[in-house]
Amino acid sequence: MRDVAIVSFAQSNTAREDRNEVEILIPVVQEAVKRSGLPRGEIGFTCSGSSDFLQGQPFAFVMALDGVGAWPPVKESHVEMDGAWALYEAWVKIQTGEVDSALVYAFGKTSSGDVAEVQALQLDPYCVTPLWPDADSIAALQARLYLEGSARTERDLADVAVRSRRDAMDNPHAVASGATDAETLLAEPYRCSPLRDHDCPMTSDGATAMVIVAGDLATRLSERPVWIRGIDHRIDPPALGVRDLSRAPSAERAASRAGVLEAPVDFAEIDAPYTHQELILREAFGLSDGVRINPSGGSLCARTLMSSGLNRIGDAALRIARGEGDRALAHATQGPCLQQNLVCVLEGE
Amino acid sequence: MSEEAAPVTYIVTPVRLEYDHSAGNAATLFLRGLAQRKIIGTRTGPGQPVLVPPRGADPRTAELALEAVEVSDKGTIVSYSIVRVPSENIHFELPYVCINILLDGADVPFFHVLQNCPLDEVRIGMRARAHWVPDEQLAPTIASIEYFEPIDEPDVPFDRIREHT
Amino acid sequence: MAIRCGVVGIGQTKYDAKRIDVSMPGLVREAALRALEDADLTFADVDAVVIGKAPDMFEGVMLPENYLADAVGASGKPLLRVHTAGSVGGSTAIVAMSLIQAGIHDRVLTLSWEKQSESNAMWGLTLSPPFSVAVVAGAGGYFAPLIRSYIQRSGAPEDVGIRTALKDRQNALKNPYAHLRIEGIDFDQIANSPMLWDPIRYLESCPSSDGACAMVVAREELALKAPRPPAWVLATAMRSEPNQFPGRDAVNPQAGQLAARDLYKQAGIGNPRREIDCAEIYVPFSWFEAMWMENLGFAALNEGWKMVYEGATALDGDLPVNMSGGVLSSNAIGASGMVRFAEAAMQVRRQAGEHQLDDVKIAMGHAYGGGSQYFALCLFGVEKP
Amino acid sequence: MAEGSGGEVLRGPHVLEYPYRRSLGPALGRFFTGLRDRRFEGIRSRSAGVIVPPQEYDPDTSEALDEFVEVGPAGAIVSWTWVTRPRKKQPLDHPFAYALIRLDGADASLLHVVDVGDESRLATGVRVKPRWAVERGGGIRDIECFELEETE
Repeated sequence: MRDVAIVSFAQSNTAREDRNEVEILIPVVQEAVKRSGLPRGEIGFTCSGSSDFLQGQPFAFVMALDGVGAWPPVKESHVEMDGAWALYEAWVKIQTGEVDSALVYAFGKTSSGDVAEVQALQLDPYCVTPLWPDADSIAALQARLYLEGSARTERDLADVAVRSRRDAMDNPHAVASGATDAETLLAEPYRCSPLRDHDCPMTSDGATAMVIVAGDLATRLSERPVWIRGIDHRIDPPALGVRDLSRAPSAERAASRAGVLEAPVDFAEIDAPYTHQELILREAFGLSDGVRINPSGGSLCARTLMSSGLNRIGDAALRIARGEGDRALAHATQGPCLQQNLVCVLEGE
Repeated sequence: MSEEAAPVTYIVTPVRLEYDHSAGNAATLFLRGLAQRKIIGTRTGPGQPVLVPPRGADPRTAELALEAVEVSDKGTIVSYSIVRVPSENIHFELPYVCINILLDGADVPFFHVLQNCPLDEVRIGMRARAHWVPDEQLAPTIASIEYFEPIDEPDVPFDRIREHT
Repeated sequence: MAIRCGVVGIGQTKYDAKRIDVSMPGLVREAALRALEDADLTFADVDAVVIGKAPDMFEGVMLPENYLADAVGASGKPLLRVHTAGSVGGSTAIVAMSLIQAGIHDRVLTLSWEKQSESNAMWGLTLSPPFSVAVVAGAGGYFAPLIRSYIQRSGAPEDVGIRTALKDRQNALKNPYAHLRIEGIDFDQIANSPMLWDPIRYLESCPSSDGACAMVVAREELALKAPRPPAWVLATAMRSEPNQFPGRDAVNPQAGQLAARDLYKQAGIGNPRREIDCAEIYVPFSWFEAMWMENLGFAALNEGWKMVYEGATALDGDLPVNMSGGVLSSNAIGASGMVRFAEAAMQVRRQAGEHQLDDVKIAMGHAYGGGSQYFALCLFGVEKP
Repeated sequence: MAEGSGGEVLRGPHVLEYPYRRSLGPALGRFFTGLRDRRFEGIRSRSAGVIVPPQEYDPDTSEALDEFVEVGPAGAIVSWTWVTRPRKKQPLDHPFAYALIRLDGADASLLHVVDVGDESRLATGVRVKPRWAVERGGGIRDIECFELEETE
């Protein structure tokens, strides 16, 4: 396999964007391309992730082409998934040898729709969507199963929120942050039991861009390229009533295929929109308690649908590039209750 | 055995999603311009091509194009089609003519509808002008231009507009 | 050199206005099973699944492939969902091929589909949000002016579209999967069919279909062991360009030209007209065959229409095009691009039954999407590259 | 930033709406026909036992499934959550629970709503039974909701 490194990453996240997707994307793509050290015209492949349902219009990604330098014509593809899977497709393209570099981007205006309701369209269209369960209720069913099947309590969930919000204070792209304590949070009423507001994601609007490059070109472009040592993704069956929602088998499998346990990780950026999901995923990855989790504050504190998974990978890469850790696990999820998971192992020089 | 013999073979699952849509800067410039009976394009900077309708970027350079430039509501038809199929949001009597018109001052054609022109007289190179709704009905919507209609000016030769057809 | 990849299994559903006999899982299953049976494989032999589909608004399900995971044997495996507008069926196949060429998987099931009868294609394609800055007149409303421009430039006679549609509709009578199979179709029937978006008549336009198409692609060593001869992937190419900008030629788009040149360079093809034996290309409105002949370098500028006139693109011509009846005869939007690739591969594997040509060594699959902006191309060969 | 009257960006409602019409195939056809006739049909699978609602393919092996098994009508709550402010489209207009319910004879659970008046009466394992809608034949909402088994 060719060694591929992340050489630049840029993002923008705010609670509500009034700009259109192109206007949000342009500065982010320009920053990522500038930081990569490669002229836009020399980047071999372009791949993006988004979903039409966020804005309620088909072909939203077609308009986005205006803002990413698709002239002269580019080798380009798009996945109707989180940008992390666009990164995977770009990584594969580089492995074929056809290109040596790729621009990966993702965007989403989560705030324009009622996102808790929009996500009901991700469920069984025949037997579940017509009941219109909101996304938090679906996650709460998983949370209860997990808590009642383990030694964890609602306090453990609150601890995840406290830590995430404190770490998010150093992350300008987090939408929620601040110092608080578990007691204060646990005194709040349930949003949908057993979950309270602090257990649920702060949705945000934004865009993300990243440049990845193969082999020696990466070492020429960047003093500390962040190598993608392993990357894999898997999916579990769809039916919520069939799955064991207290586990994420596809995350376990992706982690082992990506080689997570081949050496200790210094920290992990886990795409867990809900606090209980971080605990489920930490168990899936077999991470010891000493590993720092979500130094960026994670998707709990800023969740732009279709790009928050790519943001976890980007945040992890930034931290390694700054020398704050040599090996990290970065994860992205998709689908209801962690149905589909991507894991990548990042290493500095 | 069952109350009604015939099996259920389909279901209807209505979906209705409500969005609070924000137009973005470019569309806001354009639509607020229409509310004042002006057609506003945008460009990346002085001397750059004027894009109508503005979508926020000059796609060739992927730079933000938000500098407002007013263009004429007159222009040259560079392509057209006679439409005989109803469409969700166009309420003209069928058949009607839809046109790509290069407005004077703009560098990309603008798509709209032509009226008050016999179907067999529509041609590439023809001059036409916007027919606005009455002033009191002007609003930040594409409907502020009701349609385009022919004007009595000589046709523009094909060679001068070839690259736009 | 990337690892060689061959198509070892192809499956298609019957394309129809409404497939009310199946659920969405059942529809994709039908194509997936046929592809596996053609390759004499089961779901357990498949390492990964790549699914393609056009806008999810047609079915009203967000990321429906998550719900379809067990229907296509994806549990515990990687599953990717590609969406590049109309070209998606082609680009999905290319993504699947790249998983083989990169040495990541040995066998990949790729599938693309649309079940448009869950809603209605015209509604899906004319959705315009508030604050839209342009009038929306549907696909035909966008493409008809481009055809008008082509006629103006090339001086092509007005009946080129009718002749193309007649050829494709007669071919469809030799394709059991085709949606529109109009017995006794003739020139006048097409010429007299109602004009929709001038100059496009009803029988010069594609239908809206439910349907799915699947292929199994495999690594060289496994492709050689397949029960039927593989269609070897000689070259793939994808290019995209923005929708509207000063000087853009949407009639003869640069992205299509560059994709074709890249394809021919990879496959070492100097004269595509002579060296390629046949092509399945994406023609949703009849005139696009003439336009794509030029865009793909089979004909000189402004002379693509002559190939239709001289019968060059007929079944007995020197470059048969759309032997299957093409998009004019079946159009499940998400699947149509892959159907082009599959039908080209079927010609190379001598699997096309009644519409099988003699002695096909190299066949092209072509798909486009958006405002003539997204292009996905593939060349299949009898011989390994 | 924006020329002309008022600088801020235009905002307004956009509605995406369609009455999707879904053909059912063998498994869902049988399930919804059963619901119309106030019966629950599950399907036997090798990897997950009896699944409700019945699906056409095994969740793990993907093999086709065709052995239907009548289950329920009552069952036990496997997991639940409480909706304090129901949304317009949700099945009940007063606070209720979404729950995963394992019907008697089934191994997998069915997602539906439970009407019990007050959250305190709910717990994993509580027995519930269906309250059938008057008008039926339209799918999953032929079950108006579930209610506690002991209520008459």
